[in-house]
Amino acid sequence: MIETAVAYTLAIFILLAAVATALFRDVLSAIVVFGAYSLGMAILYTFLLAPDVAMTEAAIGAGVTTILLLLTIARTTRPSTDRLFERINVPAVIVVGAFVLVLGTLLPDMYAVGTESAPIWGEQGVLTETPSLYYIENTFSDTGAQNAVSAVLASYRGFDTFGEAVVVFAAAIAVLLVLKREVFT
Amino acid sequence: MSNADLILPLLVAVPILMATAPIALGLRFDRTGWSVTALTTTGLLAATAYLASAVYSEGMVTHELGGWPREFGIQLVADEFSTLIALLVIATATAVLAYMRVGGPRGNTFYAGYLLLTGGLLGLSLTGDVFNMFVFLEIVGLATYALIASGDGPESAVSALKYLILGTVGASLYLIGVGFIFMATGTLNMQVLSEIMPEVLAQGGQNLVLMQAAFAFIFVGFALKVAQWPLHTWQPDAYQHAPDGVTPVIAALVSTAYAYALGRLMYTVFGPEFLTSTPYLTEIVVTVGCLSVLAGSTLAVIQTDVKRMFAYSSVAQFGLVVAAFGLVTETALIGAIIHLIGHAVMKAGLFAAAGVIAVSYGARTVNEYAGLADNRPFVAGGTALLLIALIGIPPSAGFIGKWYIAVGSVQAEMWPVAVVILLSTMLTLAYSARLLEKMYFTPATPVESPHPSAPVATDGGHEGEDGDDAHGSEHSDESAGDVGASAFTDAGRIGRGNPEAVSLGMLTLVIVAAIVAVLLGFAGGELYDLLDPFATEVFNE
Amino acid sequence: MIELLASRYAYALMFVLMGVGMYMMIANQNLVKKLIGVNLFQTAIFLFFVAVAYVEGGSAPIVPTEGAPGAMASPLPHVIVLTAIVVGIALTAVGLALIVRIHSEYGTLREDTLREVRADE
Amino acid sequence: MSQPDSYTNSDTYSESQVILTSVRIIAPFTLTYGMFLSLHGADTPGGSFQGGAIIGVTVLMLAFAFGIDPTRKWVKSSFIAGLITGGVTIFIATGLFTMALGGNFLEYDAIADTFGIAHYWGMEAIEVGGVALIVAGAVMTLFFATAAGFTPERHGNDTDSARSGSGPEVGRDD
Amino acid sequence: MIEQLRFWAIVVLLGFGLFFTFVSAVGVIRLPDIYSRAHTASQTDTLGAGLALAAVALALGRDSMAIYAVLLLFFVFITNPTAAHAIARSAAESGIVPLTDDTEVDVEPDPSTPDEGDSQ
Amino acid sequence: MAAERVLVPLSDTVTVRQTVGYAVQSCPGEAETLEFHLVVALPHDMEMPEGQSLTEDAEQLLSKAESWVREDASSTATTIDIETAVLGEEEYLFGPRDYARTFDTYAAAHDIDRLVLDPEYQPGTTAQMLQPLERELESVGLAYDEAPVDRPARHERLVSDGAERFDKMFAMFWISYGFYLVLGDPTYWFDLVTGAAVAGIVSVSLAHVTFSFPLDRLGSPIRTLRFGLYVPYLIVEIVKANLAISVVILRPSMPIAPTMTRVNARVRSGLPLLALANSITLTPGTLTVRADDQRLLIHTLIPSAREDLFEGSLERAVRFVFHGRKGTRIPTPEERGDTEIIGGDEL
Amino acid sequence: MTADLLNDIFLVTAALFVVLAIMMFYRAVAGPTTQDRLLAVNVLGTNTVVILALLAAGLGEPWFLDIALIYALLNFLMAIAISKFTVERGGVL
Repeated sequence: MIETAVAYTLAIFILLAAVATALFRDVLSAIVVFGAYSLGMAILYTFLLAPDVAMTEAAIGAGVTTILLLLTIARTTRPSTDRLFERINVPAVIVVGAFVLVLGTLLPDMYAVGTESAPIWGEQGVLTETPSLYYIENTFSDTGAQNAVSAVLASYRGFDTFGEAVVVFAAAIAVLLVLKREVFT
Repeated sequence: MSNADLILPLLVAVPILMATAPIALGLRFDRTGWSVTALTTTGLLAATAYLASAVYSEGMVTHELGGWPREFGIQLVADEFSTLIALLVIATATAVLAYMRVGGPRGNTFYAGYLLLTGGLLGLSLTGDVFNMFVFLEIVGLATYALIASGDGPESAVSALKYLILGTVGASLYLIGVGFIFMATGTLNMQVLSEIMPEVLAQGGQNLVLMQAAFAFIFVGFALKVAQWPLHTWQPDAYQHAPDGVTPVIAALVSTAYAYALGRLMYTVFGPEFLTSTPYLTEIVVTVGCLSVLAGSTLAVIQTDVKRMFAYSSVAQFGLVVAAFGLVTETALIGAIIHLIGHAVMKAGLFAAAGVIAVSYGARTVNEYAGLADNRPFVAGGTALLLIALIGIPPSAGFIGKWYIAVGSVQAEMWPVAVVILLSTMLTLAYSARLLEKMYFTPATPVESPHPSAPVATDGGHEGEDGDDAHGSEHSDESAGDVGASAFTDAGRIGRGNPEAVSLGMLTLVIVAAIVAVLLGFAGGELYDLLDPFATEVFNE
Repeated sequence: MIELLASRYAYALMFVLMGVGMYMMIANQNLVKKLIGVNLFQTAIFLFFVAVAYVEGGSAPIVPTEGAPGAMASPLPHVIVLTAIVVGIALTAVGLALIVRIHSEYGTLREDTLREVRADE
Repeated sequence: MSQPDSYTNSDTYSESQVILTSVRIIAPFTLTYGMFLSLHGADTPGGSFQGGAIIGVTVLMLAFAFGIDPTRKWVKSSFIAGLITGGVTIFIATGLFTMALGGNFLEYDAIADTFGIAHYWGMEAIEVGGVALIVAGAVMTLFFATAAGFTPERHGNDTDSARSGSGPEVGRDD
Repeated sequence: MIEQLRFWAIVVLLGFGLFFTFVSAVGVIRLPDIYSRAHTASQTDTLGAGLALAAVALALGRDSMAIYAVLLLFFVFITNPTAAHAIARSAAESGIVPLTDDTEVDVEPDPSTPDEGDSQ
Repeated sequence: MAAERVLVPLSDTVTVRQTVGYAVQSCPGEAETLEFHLVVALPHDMEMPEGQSLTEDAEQLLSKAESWVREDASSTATTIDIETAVLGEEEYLFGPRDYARTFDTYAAAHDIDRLVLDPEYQPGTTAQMLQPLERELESVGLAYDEAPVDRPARHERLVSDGAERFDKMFAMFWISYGFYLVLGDPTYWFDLVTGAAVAGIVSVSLAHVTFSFPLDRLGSPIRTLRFGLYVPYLIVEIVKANLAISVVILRPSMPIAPTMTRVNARVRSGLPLLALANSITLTPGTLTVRADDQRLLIHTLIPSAREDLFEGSLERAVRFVFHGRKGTRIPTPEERGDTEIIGGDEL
Repeated sequence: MTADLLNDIFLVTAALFVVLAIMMFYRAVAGPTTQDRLLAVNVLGTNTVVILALLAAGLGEPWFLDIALIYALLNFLMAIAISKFTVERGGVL
């Protein structure tokens, strides 16, 4: 009961922040509010028992993304405005609203948040021995690591992590290529 | 051949490892990128050939990464389909290097990006895990955006950003699809999914609805990535403004790999039974494909910039492939795969030819191609051959793919598809004929090219006409009037462009692509036999 | 209806956030804001995965050294989200570099102005 | 340390003493914490990615307080190149090493069987040696490259090329 | 007995933490200009956060993680005033003129500068 | 004034975009119409082969700049008129004097009040143009305004000098190692080993960044101890002041009296200054806005806080931390005459 | 019993802190200057640290304090970053 209250207030906060980000005309303000959105998201991840994800969001949202966005603004111009918010683009709202409503029809068929009788836990689905169950039961004996997320990341699905590392590498290379620089600093 | 499976991770890891080499060596030496890349791709080509011989003689080869069983780890899979794509990727990547030696962009970071693209494409074609596929989609995407933006013109950055935003949305939609698959089944492995799909179908209900939602997201995501009408808008810009050396790779491989991924997901993960049993599914897929064929071909006809024209032609050809995927018959599937391969070879050749012509003849628009055959007979000949193959005149790569698809559509009793194929052939004929006519039957006009002093090959060509409008001819005429006959040097030969800038490698690439495109037409039956085990397995499961 | 929303609030939030992100991509003329929209769109997907992994009354996926682990959030979606976040930041960084370059070439960040400038050339 | 009195001349922006000093104090802690996180991914939340990002962010923090150019001189280009290429190389080398020992790619049990080292340390090798280095290097690269911006080569090389050679341009390559 | 004491200490600390954070929120909303808002943002909020963190540290008690709560306290107390200073300084640099009235301000006045883009 | 006319000479520089932006922003809003005259002055070598392309470049630049102006001015209500012109096609412009004369003629012809100059303005010539051009413009008598594109900045040195390397690294090593062990488990060998390695890296890389001042082997530990004494005192002050300010804020009438004051502190730069400035900021009612060496600019919210500040008890406490007991014997800032209430616009 | 009660108290406090965060968010939207928004977000950052710590205590997952620590260390980075960017053009970097 109390948990859901926390979650709902968080959801409201996140929604407000997202809408404010979308509507701010001034880019700098939008970036700042997006920072607030990231904060709310990190708390929600934490609340949904994903501390690793929340930590990444913290390091990325508070550290890297915001800084890069700000740097871009500093490197380019920021148009001065007298209006606080963008004018709402009605056709876009209609299109997006329709999109969201169509997606909303999927809601009844999705499994409730936090239920243990979902296919990923081997119930109501086809698989009985699902990876999720296996990881939780065998992580420690297989790998010697307590954090199942780390174990999956580095061992079971090490190739994904390899891809992730390559993505980061590729991003560094891509930025150098785009800006036509040969040195890293 | 027991250890052929060890090649699989090497195919992905080695190009990426070697991508660090130009960077590390770049601290000391200036230009090492090309040699490192050439060495790597050649080695990989040999390895892939070895792998292919294993796969086609003994069947599927898999590699469990980390030694974990496939349910819990990630698996690399080389079956008849993916090996063919891997072979195509690595062969094209090696061949296009011949162009880049002289004509392409240079620099160590560029070659690092090129190797990353190669590694990503190989990973994309070999992976057997739906989420791992997302990771490789994004590696390929990042490398592609970077390579497009490595062009000099300001337009290249704009088109790369457009591609980035739309491509990211496409990949994100795919990721949502993966989420729905995971929610409905709890697993991410393609083979496991293909094994449990019949049960999910039998069970029906909630899980099936989730799978249908997953399919919808994945299909829309890939429609964006493969550039299906009306989500194709990024593609012409990107192809046109990428450096001349990069366009062949991107046009030949990137969309092809995405189309492969779509086919892989549709047939291995969801399976024919799911496709046919879901109401309206095949109809929608076929309609999207056919619309792309018609729209792409029509738009290609009215283009004036040659690279842009070829780009719209790609929209049409991929539409054909998607439509063939939607037919859900064995013949159509094999036809789609063959068309994918043939199209890749033809487009690599055509875009390379466009690059060669831009350098050596200073021509970027259709009108500027006038008199090409007299002045640059080899390139013109190669281009003509490739165009004929693209139209689909037998025996050529273009014909054989279309033929199987048409046969498949008859089998599936979807007659309109056959009509669309015919129509698209007509339209292809229309724009190819325009180009051929200019090249062979229009004498060179004394036109001072808008590129006065031999633009380097890296020029993205942004000054060429870029709209969908037909102003091109007017523009050329105007500049002709402005500058007058000052550039007219010799009676028959036109002194524009810089033939010396074309190396033997660049020319060879065009010629070889043309020859391969024709040979593929003869080899159609053999290709069919090679792919038959895959199709049979998919359909008889 | 209310109960549906209450038990699936994370998914509902995800759909709405996707809508907001999409709106930013469509309606905002400023390129930086478009990119923020892409980012927002992606975070919505991350929320989806994290919500799929969640187990009510469970604990974070850190297994105790001894004793049977109780109910626990699934680690697999967390890994997916971690990787996807990294991919997202990589894409954002490249997009921002492209924007910096576009600005120094054309002197504008607004898409409509950009279209005009390009049409002029 | 003390500056002349013309310091408050409004034309020149000067760093705030307070910000400067707090960054001096915080930086060692963030750096230590970043490395701590990278090394302790296996048993607690967090891991090499977060740790690497925080290591990179430490450099960003210094760059904000001290100015980007001094920081750029302090962090050498070859150092970052070494971080990134070294990270990728260590990651792939670990995988290839396990293959050389007869296992599959990234099968740490091959190391465990041959050398008697626990599976755990194979994971640490790619986490710390691979991901953390790459991420730290990449964060710095992204920051410095974006900060340097793009200097367009105007009009190719036909018209006055001397123009780009003078004046204190904003984002010139060093 | 000790447990009871700890319980009530935690409750009291949380209560005060909540109170000061509430004051800070009210201040951030009600105060008239950026400089005065920075007061509550930096100080009252820091105290509120500090008290709440102290409660957490107390609750975790013998757990080794309690040291984290103490570290958090330490960092919050170093960084928060610096951040407030940085923001106030940035406002000063971009030329936002503080309201320096000695008269009492009882309604929220319209700020003198709508956006700092105009203030050059 | 009904209309304002601004002349903006353009050349293809990195700062041209900012200059145009400034030209738009700097126009006062009262004018009903704004007229922007964007001109490109071509250098003398028109007969050269590239002359044609120069003109084309000029036209391109002008059309770009025109759209920039429209973009920047889109939010203002006034009507904008933009005129573009290419100057110097008929004349021969060789040096700054010619340019200044041309601009003056153009300005006179169009009744222009003001000229906005790009600091990097360089029309085709290779030499730096700005200063001679400014001089010439002055001699011609044309009012000009230099766009403030990039402010020069003064940066601290990142790494202090190499004196007392060992002491700094030693101190850094133990601070880092201690922090690491506090985070981890001091009884686990893995943490002990990796902690030492990490602390080594940190001390090598950051010791000279953190310790910008020479360490005193005896003094520094004592100061740390005295700092320990200072903390409780500070906390008491904070709580007291917080209660005071809570009362003020929660009262519906909110009786605040914001003022700006300048206090010359008698503490050294660096750490002592940080301690003082942050303590001042932490005690409610006072907020350090600027700390340019010893001159602190402080915003105070309520009168009682200001009086506390002027009594200098915090300053004395900080002096106690860094200089010991005898450091506290100092008159209050008010007695020293180091305080001053200033107006808000005097930032 | 007291342990459960204490956990509930922590969670309720966390929820109340979120409500306060929503209150402060008003300032982040209303501005009027960028610094105001920044200030509000900075306060929100501090609040996040507290909320995370409270969740750690309330849900019995002390690892959450790690996340809070990251925020405590990085929160002021955004403040000093923006405070520099808002000053003038990029030259001050």
